[in-house]
Amino acid sequence: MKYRYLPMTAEDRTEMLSFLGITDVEDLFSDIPKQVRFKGMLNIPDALSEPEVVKHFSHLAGKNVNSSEYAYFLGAGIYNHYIPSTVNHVISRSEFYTAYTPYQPEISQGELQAIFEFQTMICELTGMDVANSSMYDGPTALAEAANLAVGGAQPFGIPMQLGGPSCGFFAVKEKFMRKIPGRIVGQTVDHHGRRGFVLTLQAREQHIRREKATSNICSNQALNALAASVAMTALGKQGVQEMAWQNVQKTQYAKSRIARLDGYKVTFDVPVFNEFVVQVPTSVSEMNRGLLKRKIVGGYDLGRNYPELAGHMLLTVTEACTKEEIDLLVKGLEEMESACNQPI
Amino acid sequence: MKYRYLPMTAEDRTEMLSFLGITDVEDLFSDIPKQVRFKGMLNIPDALSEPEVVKHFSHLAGKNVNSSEYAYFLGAGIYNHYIPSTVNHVISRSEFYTAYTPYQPEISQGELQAIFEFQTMICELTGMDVANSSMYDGPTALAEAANLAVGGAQPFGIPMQLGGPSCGFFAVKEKFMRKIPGRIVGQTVDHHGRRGFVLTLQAREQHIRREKATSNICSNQALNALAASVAMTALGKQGVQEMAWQNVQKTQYAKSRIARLDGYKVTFDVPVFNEFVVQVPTSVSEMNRGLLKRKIVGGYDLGRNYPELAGHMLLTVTEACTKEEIDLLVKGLEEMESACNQPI
Amino acid sequence: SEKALIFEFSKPGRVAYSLPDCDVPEVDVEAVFPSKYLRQAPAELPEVSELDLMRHYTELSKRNHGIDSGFYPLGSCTMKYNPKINEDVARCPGFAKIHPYQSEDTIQGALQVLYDLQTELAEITGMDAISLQPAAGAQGEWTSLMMIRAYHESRGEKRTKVIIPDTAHGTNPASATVAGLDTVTISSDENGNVNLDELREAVGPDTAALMLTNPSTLGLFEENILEIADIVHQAGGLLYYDGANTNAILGIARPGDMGFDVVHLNLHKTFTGPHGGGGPGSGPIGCKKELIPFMPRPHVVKVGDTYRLDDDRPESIGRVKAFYGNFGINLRAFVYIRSNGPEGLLRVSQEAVLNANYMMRKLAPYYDLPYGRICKHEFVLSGRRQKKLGVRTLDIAKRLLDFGYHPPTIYFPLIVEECMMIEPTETESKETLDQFIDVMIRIAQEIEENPAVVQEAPHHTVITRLDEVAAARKPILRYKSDKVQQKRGEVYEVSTA
Amino acid sequence: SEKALIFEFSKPGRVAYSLPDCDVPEVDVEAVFPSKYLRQAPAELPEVSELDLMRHYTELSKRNHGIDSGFYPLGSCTMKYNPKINEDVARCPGFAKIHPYQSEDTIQGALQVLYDLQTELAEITGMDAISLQPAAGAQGEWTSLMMIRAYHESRGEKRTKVIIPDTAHGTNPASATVAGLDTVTISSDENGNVNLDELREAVGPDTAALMLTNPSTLGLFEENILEIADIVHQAGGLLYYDGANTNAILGIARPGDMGFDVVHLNLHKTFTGPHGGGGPGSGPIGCKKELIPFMPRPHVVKVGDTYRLDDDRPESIGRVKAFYGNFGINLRAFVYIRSNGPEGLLRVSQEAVLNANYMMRKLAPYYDLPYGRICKHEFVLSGRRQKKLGVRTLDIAKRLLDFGYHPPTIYFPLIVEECMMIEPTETESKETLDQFIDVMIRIAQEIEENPAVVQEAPHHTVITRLDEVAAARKPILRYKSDKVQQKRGEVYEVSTA
Repeated sequence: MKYRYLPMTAEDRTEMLSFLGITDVEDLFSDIPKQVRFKGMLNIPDALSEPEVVKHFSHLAGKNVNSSEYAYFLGAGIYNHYIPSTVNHVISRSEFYTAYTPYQPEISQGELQAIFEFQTMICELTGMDVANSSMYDGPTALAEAANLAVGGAQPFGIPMQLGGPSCGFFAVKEKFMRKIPGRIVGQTVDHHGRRGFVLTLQAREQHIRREKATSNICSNQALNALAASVAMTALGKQGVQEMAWQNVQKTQYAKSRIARLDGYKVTFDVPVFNEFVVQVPTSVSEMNRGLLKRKIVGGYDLGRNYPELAGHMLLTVTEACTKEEIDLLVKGLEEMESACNQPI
Repeated sequence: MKYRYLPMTAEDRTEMLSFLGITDVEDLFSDIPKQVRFKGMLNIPDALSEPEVVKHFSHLAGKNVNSSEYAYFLGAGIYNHYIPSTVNHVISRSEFYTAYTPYQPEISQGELQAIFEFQTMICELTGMDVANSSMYDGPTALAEAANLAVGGAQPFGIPMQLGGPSCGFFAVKEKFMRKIPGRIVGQTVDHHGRRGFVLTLQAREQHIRREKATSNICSNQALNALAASVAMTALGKQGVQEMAWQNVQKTQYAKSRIARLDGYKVTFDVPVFNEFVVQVPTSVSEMNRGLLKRKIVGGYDLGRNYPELAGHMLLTVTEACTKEEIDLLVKGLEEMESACNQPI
Repeated sequence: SEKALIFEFSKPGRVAYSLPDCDVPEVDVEAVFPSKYLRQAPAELPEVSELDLMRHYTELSKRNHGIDSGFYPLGSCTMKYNPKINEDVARCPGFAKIHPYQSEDTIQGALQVLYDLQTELAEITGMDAISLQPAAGAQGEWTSLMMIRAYHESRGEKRTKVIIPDTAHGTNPASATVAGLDTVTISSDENGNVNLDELREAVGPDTAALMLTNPSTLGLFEENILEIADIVHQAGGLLYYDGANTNAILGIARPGDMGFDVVHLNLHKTFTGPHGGGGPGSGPIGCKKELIPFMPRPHVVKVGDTYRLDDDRPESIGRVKAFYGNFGINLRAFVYIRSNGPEGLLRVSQEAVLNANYMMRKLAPYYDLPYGRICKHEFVLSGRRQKKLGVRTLDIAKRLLDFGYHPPTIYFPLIVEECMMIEPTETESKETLDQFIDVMIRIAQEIEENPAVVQEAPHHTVITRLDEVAAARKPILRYKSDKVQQKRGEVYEVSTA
Repeated sequence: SEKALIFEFSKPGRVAYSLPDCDVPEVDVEAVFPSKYLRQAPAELPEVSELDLMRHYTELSKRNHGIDSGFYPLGSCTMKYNPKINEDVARCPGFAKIHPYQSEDTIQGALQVLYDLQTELAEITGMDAISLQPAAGAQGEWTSLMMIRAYHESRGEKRTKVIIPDTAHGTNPASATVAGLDTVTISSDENGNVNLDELREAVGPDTAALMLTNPSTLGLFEENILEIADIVHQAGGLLYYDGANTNAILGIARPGDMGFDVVHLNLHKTFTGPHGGGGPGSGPIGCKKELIPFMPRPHVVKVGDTYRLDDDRPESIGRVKAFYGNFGINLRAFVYIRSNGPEGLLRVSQEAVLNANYMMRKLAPYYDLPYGRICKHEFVLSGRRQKKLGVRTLDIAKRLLDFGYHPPTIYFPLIVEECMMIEPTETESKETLDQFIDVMIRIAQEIEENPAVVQEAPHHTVITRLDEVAAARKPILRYKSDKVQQKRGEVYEVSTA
């Protein structure tokens, strides 16, 4: 096996060892006590070549039911939304995804400006004055919260990918500006007076404050914040409204159709955005198994978290659901109800 | 419908029309005789939104049998080879794929240098002195040929994509240097003596020579030549040999196993690289239908071109075929032969 | 700054590939091939790691200007935005990993793409049938001329002359020559239209065809198109449409309705190919029903619900391109058409034309405008006024590089002195046009006040002007290791500002 | 040069999105939501075309330095090559378009990835079990400390103190504080090892754990690791391994064999995450069997041939991250491990360490080397000699930018004056190391001969040093349209040379 990520040739190794005055790379590990030196080789599978990797992981991916191939009504925190094609093209620029935290602003203006724009967009959407550069996800943002608006940016340009990585946002009114956790990008000028961006309000960060820090969070979700920025830019002022409006429309349609079905009850009479609760005639997992046969991924089983809501399903209807798919769902629910009522 | 590729706003339009002293964009078409003005709207389907495009084309793509999912023994001019993952990452850099012919070398050094490197690699592989920057494909290269080496570079980094676009190469000995068709990149220096690259030996090109040109070819396959360069770089000195060696090994294995089967005959006793001819017990198309049921794409029906070779199949075995797949092919052939011999 | 060649940091033993171990019993290659067929020394291909490779090509990409890098008003080339969704669709395994010789039932999705694209391009051009086989415009031209030859021959006529206006792309006469036909050049009149008198004189019983680009390479619609069609047809010739400039007339006028018998299109121009640094393109041809028998084969047809490759076309000129043309490019073009629909395509042309007229009138006070008519999607300016001040159009082009622009097409068409051919396209915003206009005006001023800054441009590119004469006189067309200075270990202070 | 913000070229009416028309009967939104819940004015998001968008972000990307752009020896961050195949696999719809609440039978492929990765990381670290839930190293630290707390509490012990060497990452004490524990800092001895006397004094019945990075942030292997483990364990405390520097010891030494009870790993460092401009990362934790009951839930288990999410873990500290961790990053790490195998991982560490020692010895004559021992995958230099000449480490870092390099980590660890922490990684070639060494030597010479050139660096970046004080004193943390100068129509002469 040759290693395409390892450029050291035999000649390189010899030259470097010789410069160091040793003959074996092993000598560089003489500071490790013999008792803890690992003997033999790690018991993990041998290396796969690239074509074998493709084959193996395509096989594994093929075992998962995905939202390109199924009508999709599952949400409860992670959502199946339209992702503009531009998002992946932008985040696939290696200047973005192979960089780290912009410690050196002179060669990180791209990332810094994109995050500054992200902060602005989050402020616009939340009506807050200041937003940070992202959190792991909505729940983490909440755990770190005080007086403020927090939430998940996953609906903007971030694939569901089994729930992570996602992207949380954290925004506050101006007076709490200096209490916000995580990284923040600020605008300033260089020696020539040219506008530029830097990480700022860093005093609270762990590598300085250590045990006095108010948060231990070090990395953020920069690449996902970038993805969210691109998606918010692509959607823009009109698209964000249209997308939200379509969520409401599709959800209302699904809700009103399901409300008329025998055996189903829309549980709470409250305004809903893109999710609503339905009491189903049998267990939620049984319903979902039936839907899956019809190429539908059904809703979330609320009984998992709220025993009193056993038999209640949280259905999510986004702009990605077509009328045809909603009708298919309704038909499926109807048929399953009939089947429940038939004598065995 | 809003058009994401059209930035002109109503305000822009008004301003521009007003500057031009007209009120309607229609006025800009007053030079077109009324009799040839198209009335009404083109009779083509209405625009699809991006999610609808994804859905529609995923559906169509899903109707095609592809080489990720099937064992693959079809070649005859277009081949299923390993494509290093780096190739797509490089050619997806928009600086490459959204550029045109490098007429302005000062802002096209990337493309020009990559093609200069391509020319060098083709010379190395063919043993010729000079190569051009690519042709449409192998056959086109041949049609344009004189005294020289021509061929297809598709095995290096270019997907099969139903046969096109491909990439041809064209290489000659030094004395024919000034007769070579297509574009050629040469090395030179700038005003400061720094090395750079330009299109050269352009005198023969059509926009100057017009009817005196020896070829009408204007565009080349630059992006595919780039893909081939990346693949040749990735494979490199060792990988090209290893890939070729594996083609020979796998082909010899398949050939020797098939030669031992009842009802099949390896037709020509000649050295082969990765293709060989087998006489099959029934029609080639019937054989291929049977193989397809076993998730195998079989060989090429030579009877299509050579009536005397009806019932002969050209089987191609590349490094992308595993032993397991070859064994599956052999088993399939064996079973089908048995089935042929059974009384109905 | 200079950039090392991949060969210059190659080192024996490094690899950037990964193949599975050989899983079949090994045989000795020398037992398979007589040793005389085996090369004695390996090809000196690069030996680098995957990181070396990616850094190399990433750096090369940064030394290249594409549409996503900035404005690219290269006339006649329609450098419009290349939609990202096109690229995504083309990379689906169901489109990328399929072979042209698979049985028809295993490529129905691909054949449907081709069939539907044929149908929609026929509607867009007003033609009766389309072949997607030609790999690029020039091959489309040649294919069309071969069909025209076959058509005339089938009628027992020997017609060998192709009439071509002096504004035509150079490929037109070159294609005619390659197709074994003779060319007759006719001039343009003072309005940029075909000189009708010359045309009347040129046509005759030997006229095979007139090749016309409409709008022309001057960006002007041929106002006498109907009369031209009459003249050519009455002489028994056919009318050929060079579709390079179709971006001006989508949904507005169709070649088929103008009297053209055959057309070619450049899908990488009008229909967002993309350009790929010079290709691959795609140059479908279309024709009226009289010429259908002569079209290339195979042709994609629909029988019931099934798509088939019809190869049974005895009068066909045959196959002009291996397999069925540049499927990958045709697919992208089809995604683009489907993403626009009839209204979108109409707006494409309307806005391309409005942008061009706006720029033309804004620049007219500063550069000579040889033709004062309404233009279509592009227009030509002449730098003759600037030339008198010692600055050539080439210098203006080079100066534009300093502002991050790709310059217009220059010195074409040949009939306009110091020509600049500017095509803004519809995908550029008014702000971009205004900024470019400002820079053009600034350069015009610089030429009056400080011509040296233009003559010596570019100043801010990675290299300055290259010695093209030296390149052609003593060609260095490949890397040779023995000629090369040792690059390894050298350290450059880079400048990215 | 400055770069306009996306808001500055936004224009009402432009769009870069595309949604299907609404295909269900429309209802009035005001009938659904009381109007008090509806926002009155739309959010002022950008309004641009798709080309505007792509040009904007393409230009931003060019103003950013990643690993593919050049050498990035940022100590402690393991900026190694990020394989492209990882990115391709992670984008498969079967991995990207799946929901954490799908039933287990519909995500068997994904669960197998997680299960196998758990198994292999357990082998690599010498631990008995792994949880992939923490989103990053810091969360892994906190998770581990919560498990340690729960462990002690389950034994009826109240242990509140976490001992941390002065070389530790700042996240260690911060995580301890957030986990409700107190920290005790102990110093390092002159060889960079833990001061054993201080440790002996610090441990006691209140010791919850010692957090140790090994190799340490000085790049040094803790030579007394077994004695340390003894001291801590005998006091009833646990040993916690900060895995930031695991890249030095793959297949060479395992935390589990050194006596550590709990570990975290940074998959975006050792296992090619990638870094993403600061995240997302992934920070799995591992532990010895005594601590398994306290691990986060759910845990991926295998029952027969089926993979399941085991949520029935009554002693678990609970869920520490929504769903099951950063699956997309875990998947990339797993592809990397599978692409390397046991031999590949061993070579990774051997060559990372050889590269680091080579650079350390080459640079030692020019910069002070505070610890003369063999280093592991990284090493620290001190700029105190240069400081005496008026040039600070920050200046050296900025000067490195002029040569296309990302500088090392600076001013960390805090115990080394004017510290530079250099981690070359194993994916860099000897040529790259030699070139960097040459530049470092050149800078050392510049400092002696012409310090201003270093003090005023960088000279060739898109902007020069930024006023960080002003940024913090009067923070501008978002764009506000009324404050902004009109950017439209401005023309810049760009410089890309």
